[in-house]
Amino acid sequence: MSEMWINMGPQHPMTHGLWNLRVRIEGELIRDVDPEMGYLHRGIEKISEDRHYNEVITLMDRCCYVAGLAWEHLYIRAAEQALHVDPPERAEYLRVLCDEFQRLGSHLMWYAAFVQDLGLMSPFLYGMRDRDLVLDLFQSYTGARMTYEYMRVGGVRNDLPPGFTASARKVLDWLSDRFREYDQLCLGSTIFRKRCDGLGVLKGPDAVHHGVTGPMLRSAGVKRDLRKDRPYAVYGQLDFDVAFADGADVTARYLVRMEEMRQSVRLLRQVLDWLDRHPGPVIAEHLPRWLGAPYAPIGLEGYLLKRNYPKGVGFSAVEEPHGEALAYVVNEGGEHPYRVKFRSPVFANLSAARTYLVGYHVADIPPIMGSVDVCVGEVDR
Amino acid sequence: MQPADLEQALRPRLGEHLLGVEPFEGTAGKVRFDRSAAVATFRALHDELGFTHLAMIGGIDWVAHREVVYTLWSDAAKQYVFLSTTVPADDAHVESASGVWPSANWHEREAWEMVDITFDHHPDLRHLLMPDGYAFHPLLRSFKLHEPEELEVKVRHV
Amino acid sequence: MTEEGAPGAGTTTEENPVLYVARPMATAARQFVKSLVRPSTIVYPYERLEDPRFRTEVAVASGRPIGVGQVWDNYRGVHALNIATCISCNLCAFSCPDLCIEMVTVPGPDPKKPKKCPQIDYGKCSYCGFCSDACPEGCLTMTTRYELSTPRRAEMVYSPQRLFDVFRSKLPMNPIRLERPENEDRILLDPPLCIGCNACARDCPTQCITMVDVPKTDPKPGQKPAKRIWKEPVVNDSDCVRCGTCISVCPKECLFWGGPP
Amino acid sequence: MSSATLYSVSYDLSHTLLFALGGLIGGPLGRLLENGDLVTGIGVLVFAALLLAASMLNTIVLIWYERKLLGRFMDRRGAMHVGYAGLLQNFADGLKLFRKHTTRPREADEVGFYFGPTAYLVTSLMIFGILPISTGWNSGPMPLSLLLALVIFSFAPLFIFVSAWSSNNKYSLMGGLRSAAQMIAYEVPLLLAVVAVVVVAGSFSLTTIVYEQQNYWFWGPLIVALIVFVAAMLAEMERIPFDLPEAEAELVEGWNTEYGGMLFAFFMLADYLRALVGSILIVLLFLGGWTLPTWLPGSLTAWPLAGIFWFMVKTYLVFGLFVWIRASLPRVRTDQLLRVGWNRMIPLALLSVFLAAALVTVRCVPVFGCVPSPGA
Repeated sequence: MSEMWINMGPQHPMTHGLWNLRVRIEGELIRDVDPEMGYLHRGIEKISEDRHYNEVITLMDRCCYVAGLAWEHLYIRAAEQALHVDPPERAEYLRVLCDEFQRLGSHLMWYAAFVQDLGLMSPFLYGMRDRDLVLDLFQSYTGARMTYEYMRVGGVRNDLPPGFTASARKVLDWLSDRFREYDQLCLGSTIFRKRCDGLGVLKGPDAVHHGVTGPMLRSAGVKRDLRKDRPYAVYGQLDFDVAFADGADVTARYLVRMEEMRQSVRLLRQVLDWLDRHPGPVIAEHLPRWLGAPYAPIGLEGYLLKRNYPKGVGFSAVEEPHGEALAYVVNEGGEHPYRVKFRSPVFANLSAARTYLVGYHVADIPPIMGSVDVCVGEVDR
Repeated sequence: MQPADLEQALRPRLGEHLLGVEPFEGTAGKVRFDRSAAVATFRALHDELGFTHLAMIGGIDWVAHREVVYTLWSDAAKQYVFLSTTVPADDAHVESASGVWPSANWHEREAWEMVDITFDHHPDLRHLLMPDGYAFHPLLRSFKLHEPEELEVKVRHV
Repeated sequence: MTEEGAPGAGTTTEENPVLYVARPMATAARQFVKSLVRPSTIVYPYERLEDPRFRTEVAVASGRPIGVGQVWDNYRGVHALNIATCISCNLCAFSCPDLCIEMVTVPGPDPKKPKKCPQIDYGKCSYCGFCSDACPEGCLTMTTRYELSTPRRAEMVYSPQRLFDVFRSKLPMNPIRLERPENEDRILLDPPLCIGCNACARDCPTQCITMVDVPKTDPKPGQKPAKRIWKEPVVNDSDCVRCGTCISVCPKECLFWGGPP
Repeated sequence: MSSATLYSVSYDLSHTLLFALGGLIGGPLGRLLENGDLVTGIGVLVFAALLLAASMLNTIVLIWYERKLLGRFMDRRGAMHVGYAGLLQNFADGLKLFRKHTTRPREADEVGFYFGPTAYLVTSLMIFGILPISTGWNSGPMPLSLLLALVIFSFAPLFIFVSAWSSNNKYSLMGGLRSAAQMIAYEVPLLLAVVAVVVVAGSFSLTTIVYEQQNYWFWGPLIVALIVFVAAMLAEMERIPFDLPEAEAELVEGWNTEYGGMLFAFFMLADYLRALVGSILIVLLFLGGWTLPTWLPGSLTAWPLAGIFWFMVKTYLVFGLFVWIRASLPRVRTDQLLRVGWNRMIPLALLSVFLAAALVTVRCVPVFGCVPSPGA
C-alpha cells in the first residue's frame, strides 16, 4: 500500500489528552511521526504574570491533572527562592509526602491507561480503584481530589488531620500487595510480553541527547534522578534507591515505574514516621503576608513596588512523576511574578517521538505512547 | 563546579564573547555570553564540560531587550548551569542550539512563538502550541491579557 | 518481535507460554470471586461517599478495601455564608484568583447602611479556598456539598441568600482556620495629608477606626496655621482585619500599608 | 424424544390459525385461506419470527451477561439501574440507538455504507436458523448443516470490508483490511478443526454430531481440535485478545468508526450474534449439544424443554470463558496474530485431524466415564 498520513488525535483513544500525533504509515508500518501540540494551551505562563504569587498555585494544579501537587511543589520552590522565603522543616516533609503520594497516584493512573491501551480491561479498573485510595488521602488533608491548592509560599496550607498517618500506612500496605497482582496480570502474560518487549527502544545516549528524562531515561540505563543527584526538600535525609532498567523498551519502562512505586512506598513510610514524631509549624513564621491569602491586602496594585521588596530569580528542579520538571520564576519586586517559565518533562519526551516510534507498527503506537505517559496539560501549559 | 571554574574553562575558548559568569543559587552559575559566539559556547559546554542534557530554553522579554536562558545539566557534575544571552528587541535572533542538542528543537519553537526570538538555522521553526498563522507572541510584555484580539487561523490540510 | 526497520534490543524473556496465559487468567478469576461478594464500587446515588459509614474505617464491608479516616472533613465544596456575621470587608473578593466573587447589596440591619455580601459564580469558581482562608470572621466557609449540576448557567450564580441557605442546611463545614500572622502589615497614616473627613471610619467594616482629636497646627509647611481642631483616624490593630477598605475610600490617599516587610 | 420441532410447531400454529379463520369467514375466501401453500408460507414466517425473536433475545441477554461478568471481573457491578439487575439496560440502549439519526459521511459510498451492516446482520441471523438447539428446536434433517453454517459464517469479512471501504475513513479501511486478513487466516484452522470433529462423528449434520456424542463428548479426545477451534473462534468473533480490527486504542473503533445509531446497533448485534453462534458451535461440536453425560441422573433431562435449558447453560458457560479471557488478556498485534494463525494454528489443526483419524482407526477413545461408541 502506498504511504498515507493519518491523524491520531486530537480526539483519539490513544492520545490520553488533547494532542494530535500525525503518523505517516506504509501499510501498518510507521514511516514518520509529527506530534502536534497546543490543543490544551491555556497560557498558564502568561496568566501567571497577572496573578499574585500564591494565586499561581491554582494554575499549577491544572498543569497536570495527575501530578498537581508535584507541580505545586515545583513552582513553590522556585517562588520561595525568588522571594527569599524559607519553609519550616515539617512543611518540607509534608511536601515530600505530597510528592511521593502524587507519584503513586500518577503511576497508578499511568498503569491504568497503559494497560487499557493494550486492551487489558480489568487491570485498568484495578489501577483506577487503587488510585482512588490515594485521592482519598489527598482529600482528607488538602480538601480536594484533583485540584489541591495545598502548598503556599513559605510552607503548606494546613497540617495533617489526626489519624492520617494510620490511614496512610494502611493504604501503603494495600498498595504493596496490589503491585504483585499488577505484575501477574502484565509481566505474567505472554501476550503482554510479546507486545512490549523490544518496543519503542530509545537507547541511553539518544535519550540524553533528546532531553528525555524520568522513567523513560532511567529505563535506558541512565541513573539520573533529581531526588538523588540534586536532593531537594528533604530527599537527602531519606533512604531510597533509584529505579532503573537496561532494556530501554516498553517493558523496561513498565519495570521502572513499578519499582518507583515500590520505592515511593518505602519513602512514604519514612516520611510518615518522621511526621509522627516531629510536630511543628507548617508555614514560615516570618513570612511577608502580602504573599496572598490569608488576610492579605492583595488586589491593590503597586502596593509592593512601594515597599521595595528585594528582587530575585528563583529556579527549582523537581523529579515529577513524568521526569525532570524545572521552574524559573523572575521576581521584579511586583506583586506578580515578572516571568514564569516551566519545563515539562513530557514536553521533551514527546519531542523525541520520532526516535522511538518510527519503524514500528501502527498497533505499537498505543503501548509506546502509553509507556511515555503523556500528560498534555503540562506539555501545553 | 563553581562559577570561577566555569569562567576558567570557558574563557580560553570564548575570549571576550564570554561576558561573565554570575553565581546562581542551586546551580553552577549563570554564564552570560555574546550571541555571536552562540555555537562556540554550546559546543564548549556540550563537548568540553559535559553538559549533555539541555533541559529548557526560556525567553524573557525585558521590553528593551530579550534574554534567552538555556538550562543545562551535566550527568558527571550533577549540576545545572544557566546560559544567558541578550538580544535587542528589534533584532531578536540567535543561533539555534538544535545542532548541538536535538532537544532544543521544540524549546526553540516555543520560545520563537511565545517571545518572538528567531533561532537561525533551526530545522523546523514553526508554531508549536499556537495555531498556524497566529500573528501574536503571547509572552511579550506588550501582549496584554483581557484585550480582544484578531485571530486568523489557517487550517492545514494533509 | 519487531519488523524490519525497527531498532532492535530491549527486554527479552521466554518462559512457558501456557503458564503465562494461565497466570493472568487466574489473577482475574481471583478478583472475580472476591468482587462477587462485594465489589469496590460505591453505588453513588444510593450510597454516598460522605456517608458517616464511609468516613471512618468500615473497611471491607463498605466495599472500599480500606477506609480512609476523615476524608470529608476538610472537603472544599460549595460555600456557606453566614450573612449575620459577614462584615462586608471585601477580602474574599480580593483574594479570589478567578474573579468569581462579586459583592452585592443585601438588606442589612441598618436600612441606611446596606450590607455587601459575596455572590459566587460557580461557573468560574475553582474551589481553591482562598476566600474562606481570607475571611477574617469565619463566616464564609466551605462545605461538603458538591452537587451543582443545573440546566441553566444563571443558576450557577449563588446569591448571598442562597449561600446562606447552604449555611443553614447544617452541612459539615471545613474546620480549617488559619492563624493570623504575627507580623502583619498595618494601616499607617500620612498625617499631613489627612483632612479628617471620617470616610475611613465610616466605611470600616469592623469599626476599628476611631477619629481622635488632634491639634493640628501646621497642616502644610508655609501655610497659615488652622484654627480648628483636626480629627485623625487611629486604627485599632487588634481588631483590624486588613481589608484595605479605608485605603480605597480615602479621598486624599493618606492611608497606606506599612509595617515589617 | 418428542417429534414436535420448532418448524412443526410453527406449521401447526399457522394451520390452526388459518383454518379457524377460514371456517369463520367461510365461502371462497375462507377456502382460499385453507390453501396448503398459504399455510406453509405463514408457517415459515412464524418460524422465522420465532427464530428472530429467540436469537435477538439471546443476543441481548448475552450482552447483559457479558456486562455483568466483566463488571465482577473488574471489581464493579456492571449495569444495574434499568430493570432488575440491569436486565433491561440493553433494551434501553437499543431503543436509544434505534431513535438516533443515522448519519452518513458525505464522501461515503451510499450503497456499500448501508448494505454492509445490513448484510452482516442478516447473514449472522441466517446461521441461527440452521443450528439445532435441541431435539425440538431443530430445523429438520440437514445433512450438511455444519458446512452451511460455516459457509455463512465466513461471509462476514466480505461485508465488513464493504462497509469499511465505503465508510471512506482511513481507520475504517485499516480495520477492514485487518479484519479480512484475520478472518481469512483463521478460517483455515477453524475448518480443519471442524474436519477433525467430522472425521470422528462421520457426518456433516450437526444433529448427527450431537447424537454421536451421547456416550462421550468430543472435547476430551479432540482436545487439540478444541483449542484450535476456540482460538480461531475468538479471532472470527473479533474479541479480545484478537479484536484487532476494532482495536480501539489505535483504530478508534476500527471498521465501524463511521457508523452510529441503528447501523452501529446492527454491527453490535451481529457481533454478539456471531459470538453466540461461536459458543453454540463449540457446544454442538465438543460439549455434547443438549445431551448430558450418561452418569448423571436421567431426571435432569426428563422434563420438557430440558434440552434447550441444558444447551443454553452450556452456551453461556462457554461464553463466560470468552469473557474471562477478555477480562484478563491483552490484545495481540496484527503480525503476531497472523503469524500465530498461519504458523501455529494450521499445523496444530492438521495434527488434530491426524489425531482424529488415528482415533477413528483404532476405535480406542479415552473417555471420561463413558463407554466407547461403536458407531463412530
